[in-house]
Amino acid sequence: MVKAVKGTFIECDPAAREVLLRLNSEEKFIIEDLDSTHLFINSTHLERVQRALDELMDANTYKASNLPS
Amino acid sequence: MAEPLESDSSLLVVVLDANVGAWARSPLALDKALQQVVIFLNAYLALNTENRLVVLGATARECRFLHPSSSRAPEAADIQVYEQFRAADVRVLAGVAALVDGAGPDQAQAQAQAQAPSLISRALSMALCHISRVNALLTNKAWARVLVVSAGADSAREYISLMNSIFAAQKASVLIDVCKVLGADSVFLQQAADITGGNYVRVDVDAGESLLQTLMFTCLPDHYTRGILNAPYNQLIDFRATCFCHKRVVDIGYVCSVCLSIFCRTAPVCSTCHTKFSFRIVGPGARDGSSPNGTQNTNNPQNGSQSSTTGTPSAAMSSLNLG
Amino acid sequence: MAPPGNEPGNDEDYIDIDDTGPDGLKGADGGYTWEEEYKRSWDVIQEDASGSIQSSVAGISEQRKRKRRVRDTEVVQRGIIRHVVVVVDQSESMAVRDLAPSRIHAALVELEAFVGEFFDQNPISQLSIVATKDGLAEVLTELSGNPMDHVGALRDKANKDLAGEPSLQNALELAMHGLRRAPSHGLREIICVVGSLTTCDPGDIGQTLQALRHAEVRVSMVHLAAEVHVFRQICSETGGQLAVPLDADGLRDALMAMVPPPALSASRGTSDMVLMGFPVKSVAAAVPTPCACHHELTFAGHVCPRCRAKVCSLPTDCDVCGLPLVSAPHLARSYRHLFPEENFVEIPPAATAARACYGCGMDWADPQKPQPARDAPKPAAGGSRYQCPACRHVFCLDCDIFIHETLHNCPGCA
Amino acid sequence: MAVQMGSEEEFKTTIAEYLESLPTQFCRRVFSSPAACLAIFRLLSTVGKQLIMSMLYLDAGLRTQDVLQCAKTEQQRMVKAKIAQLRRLQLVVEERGCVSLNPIFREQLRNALTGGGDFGSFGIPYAGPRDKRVTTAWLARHARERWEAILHFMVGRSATGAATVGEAPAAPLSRSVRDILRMSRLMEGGEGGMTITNSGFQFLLQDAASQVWTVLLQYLRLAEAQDMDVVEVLNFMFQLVGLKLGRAYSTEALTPHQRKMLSELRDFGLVYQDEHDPHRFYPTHLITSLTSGTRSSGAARDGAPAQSELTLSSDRGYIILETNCRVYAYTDSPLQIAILNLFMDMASRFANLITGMITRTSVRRALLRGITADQIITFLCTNAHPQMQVRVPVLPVTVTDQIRLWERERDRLRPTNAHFYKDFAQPQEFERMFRYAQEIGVILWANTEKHQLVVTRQGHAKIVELVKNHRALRLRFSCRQR
Repeated sequence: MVKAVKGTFIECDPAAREVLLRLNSEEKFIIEDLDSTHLFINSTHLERVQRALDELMDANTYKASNLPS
Repeated sequence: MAEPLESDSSLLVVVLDANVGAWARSPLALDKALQQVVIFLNAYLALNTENRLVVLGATARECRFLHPSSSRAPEAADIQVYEQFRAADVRVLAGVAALVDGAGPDQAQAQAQAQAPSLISRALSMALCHISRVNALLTNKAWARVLVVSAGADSAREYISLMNSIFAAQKASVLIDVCKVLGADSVFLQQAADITGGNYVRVDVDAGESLLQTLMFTCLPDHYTRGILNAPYNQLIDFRATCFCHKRVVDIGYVCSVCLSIFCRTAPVCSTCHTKFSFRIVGPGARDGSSPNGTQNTNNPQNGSQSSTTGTPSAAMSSLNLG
Repeated sequence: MAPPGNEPGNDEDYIDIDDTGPDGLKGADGGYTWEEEYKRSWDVIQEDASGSIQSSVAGISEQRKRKRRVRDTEVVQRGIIRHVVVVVDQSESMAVRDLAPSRIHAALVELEAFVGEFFDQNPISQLSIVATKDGLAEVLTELSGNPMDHVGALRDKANKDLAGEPSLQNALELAMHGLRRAPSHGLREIICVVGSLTTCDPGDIGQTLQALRHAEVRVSMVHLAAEVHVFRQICSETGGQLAVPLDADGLRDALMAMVPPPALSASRGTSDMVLMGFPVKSVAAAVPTPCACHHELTFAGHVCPRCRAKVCSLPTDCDVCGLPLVSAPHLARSYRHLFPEENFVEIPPAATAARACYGCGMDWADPQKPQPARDAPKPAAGGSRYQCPACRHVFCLDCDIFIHETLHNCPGCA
Repeated sequence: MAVQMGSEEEFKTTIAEYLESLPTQFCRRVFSSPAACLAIFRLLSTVGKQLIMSMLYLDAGLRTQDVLQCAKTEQQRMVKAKIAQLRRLQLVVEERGCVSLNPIFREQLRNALTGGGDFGSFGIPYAGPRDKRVTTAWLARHARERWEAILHFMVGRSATGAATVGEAPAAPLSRSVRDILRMSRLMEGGEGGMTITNSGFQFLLQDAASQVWTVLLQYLRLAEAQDMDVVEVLNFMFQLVGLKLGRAYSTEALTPHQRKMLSELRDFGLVYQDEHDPHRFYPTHLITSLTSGTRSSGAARDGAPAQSELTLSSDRGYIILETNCRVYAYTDSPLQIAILNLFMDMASRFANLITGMITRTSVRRALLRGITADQIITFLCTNAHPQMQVRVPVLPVTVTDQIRLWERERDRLRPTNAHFYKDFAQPQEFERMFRYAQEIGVILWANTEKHQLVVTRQGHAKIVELVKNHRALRLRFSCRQR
């Protein structure tokens, strides 16, 4: 019988998806991994995930040390 | 600034022909006309608080900055009128009054002045000086234009200076609008408007046309708006020259190769710069120009004397004693 | 310093102390600029008491302006009607990139500006363009008074392909041949823009030089590389001038310096009456009619008074009957060259009672005086006053410069 | 400049929208004062102004067709739009293909130009002896202090401001100011700890004029809430706009409401009134310069000495931005520094100059506060140093692009609330539901092989319907079988 799940549908680039999968390994929130650019996740985690992704991205950007003028 | 933007402020220099003599002949009294012009000025100021306004008064004798002027506007508080307007209005009205009175005292001279046309070319020159100066001071240049409210006729004496002003204006992309209130069309001012891309309108008061309405409709739009609206239809303008010797309008003329004076007939000597011509008419197909006959030789000198007396371009040029 | 006459026109923005004119290779003390020791423009800027350099900068700019305002104004007969052949070097040497993007490119761009300005100031003159490459010379445009033809020719892509060496002699001969049919009253000039240090000529260029002098052709050159003896000689002997611009601006200035009509030498030949037509602007017709110049259907146009042919723009020569067509304003445009304004004399501020500049109507620089009105802009730059000897009215420096460089008539005398 | 004009347009339309929202009889009363008409007129677009002026002294209406004919063919659509806008503002009436001015508006605008109309529409000057102390310069300083005190109050409460800018003058703000700040959602929280909101940060980045407009609009809403007479408020507002800077005006003729309003606007520094003599008040440039274009030409003004002081410190261009993201700001105002601090890293500070750098982190900080990249760019553009203003584009493209990129990289995920269907019993069931969802266009994602389907929330409701009555059908069918 057909199953209908309530949640949040996420459209993203493959890189972001990988990050989400990794986050998912720590704490499950992905309901279904649809394809390389789409995920279906638990709405309650959306906030946290976004923040986590943002921080991760921030942590993984490297810039030349901006010396004061 | 190649393209005028909507936010650009503009600078309007109004040249008021306050020639009593000329206005006396007009169906529209000077003060009436003045009131309408003042309303127009207010309308202009109302468009944009950044708008700058300069008013020049011109009579046959002098030409003066009415607004802004060093003379303080009387502080008499008129609660009815918007402050910004009042300062301008008061100055303009007072200034014109002063100009007119200035012509008053000695009637004989006033009469003499009344016949002579106003010094429009001088006013234009001053306007352009002011504009160039203001734009030198401003960081974001204001789009300048000149409005000539003219009542008098052309004076050939002004031709050269007027033309110089026109070309200077054209160089500085200053529009020259002309509102001819009475009298015949002014060929010079038509050319001014045409060359600088301004509008030339003639208000026929007898036919019930309103000066104010014409001003509002034709002369109010700034550079930006003119890019959007169609220019009013300008009737064809006569760019033909008048010969210096007989003041005839010529469509084929003989031009002195040195000083560019225009003649309707061949002459051995240029009456303006006294250059001797070689006896052949240059210019393709000018077979007709044979050697001049005696009559032209004889009438040439008097030709010169005549031109030196009458106020004509040639007179102006010879008075500038060309070497 | 270079003679004031040849000051570059557009150096407003930067303060340039050792200011070299078009042919300004000669430095201040007659020696060449590269022989003088290097002048740094900031050396002359001193801080004032408050430690600000503004006053000093203002001073410098004003002094530079003042330097500019002294002009030669003695009334000379000028050759209003000129016939000019522009020779463009299209040899490989023009491919050098010392002028961005390349010599030929820069030259063509500047020449285009030159053509426009030329016809603006010499409305009844004629121009022709000759190109030289591979030791040959070819005519790009015949003598004509229509700027569009020449601009079109200059924009032609074909100009960009360069080949071989230029032949100055061939070019000059060709130009002279073109000038032969120019009427004697007109002034005959050749302006060469050359990038090559060499010229490959079929014969003795000395004879060409003699021919040029005999034909009263004055040859001026703009050399993009360096001064070459033979070029210099040709210029000096024919009464022209040789300019070696240092950069793109210099090139422009050098060309622009040739725009105003040159003074006539007394020994010049006859002056004539020239037959000219003053066409009437035809009213916008109901149906478009073909114009004689481009053979395109147009509504408006100017009708030749002799043959009734319709041309699009003035000034030009009627394409049908060859009558020079001008409008009265075009002639008027040239008057200013005939009657230059007299120089104003500088007078001490105390000497005049006038409260404001007569031209712009603005108060003099006078800190303690309050501004008359909110919309009366800043006081005139500097304290200096300049008086017109004719009408005795007093002007500020900016108006003085504006009057003499743009307006060409004194508001007081008008 | 273009960006800045955009902002100008924006705030102008907001006030315009407010006017449009007014019912007709209100408009009539608003138009009954020349001052109001003039002020409204000034808010119009250039073309709109021209249209009105050309019709002002025509008693008969113009045929719309003719009006359009005046414009070049490619511009006619635009002109048409302008006319429509004027009609929405009830400035012009259009019937039987003829446009003509709203008679009341026409009459009063004429009065504004010729100086007629009701007595003292442009304020009644104070007759008494003038106060030596109050000069335009003094007013300017007063207004600036008041206004910046408010902005400071907001920034001071923000995480950053207080820290870096220790010497923030903690000016006590009056109740009404706080009310308005809270009402307009610029700040939130109780009396004790009011904290600035994201819209508050955005507010900080606007130019002074827009800020004043925002406040005034809020004030109107507040007035509505306290059921004051909106028209009265509006008219008084427009009257203030039309007053002359540096002149004393009498409060005699004012209604109680207007006096109240006056006292409240005083707290914003829009007008000045000496507590000791309530009989006169002075408008400040904050309000008198409202209807002039927001292009704050502090530098461009005629250089009359007072002029430079008339502009808010934020109005004069003082920021220099280099292509390498370095920022040099010629300012000593703690407020300016605090605002700059919202989106750049301070490097060093001198007497009248601070230097800093726009970095990814600093921009991130701003973005996290809900400040958009465009707002940052607009702010820099508005306050660019005169020497930068002359260049096109005003700001180096490299920097603006980079800021936009930084903004973009933060939204990697595009989430949508949805329902996910899987494990369909038999393919045709999926097919049917798929087709139905397609018809009503609610499919976000579908995989026909794995028979999976994602639809939007509202789509789900419909589909449930479908399933329900379909099941009902089948049920009845099976019963009949038996």
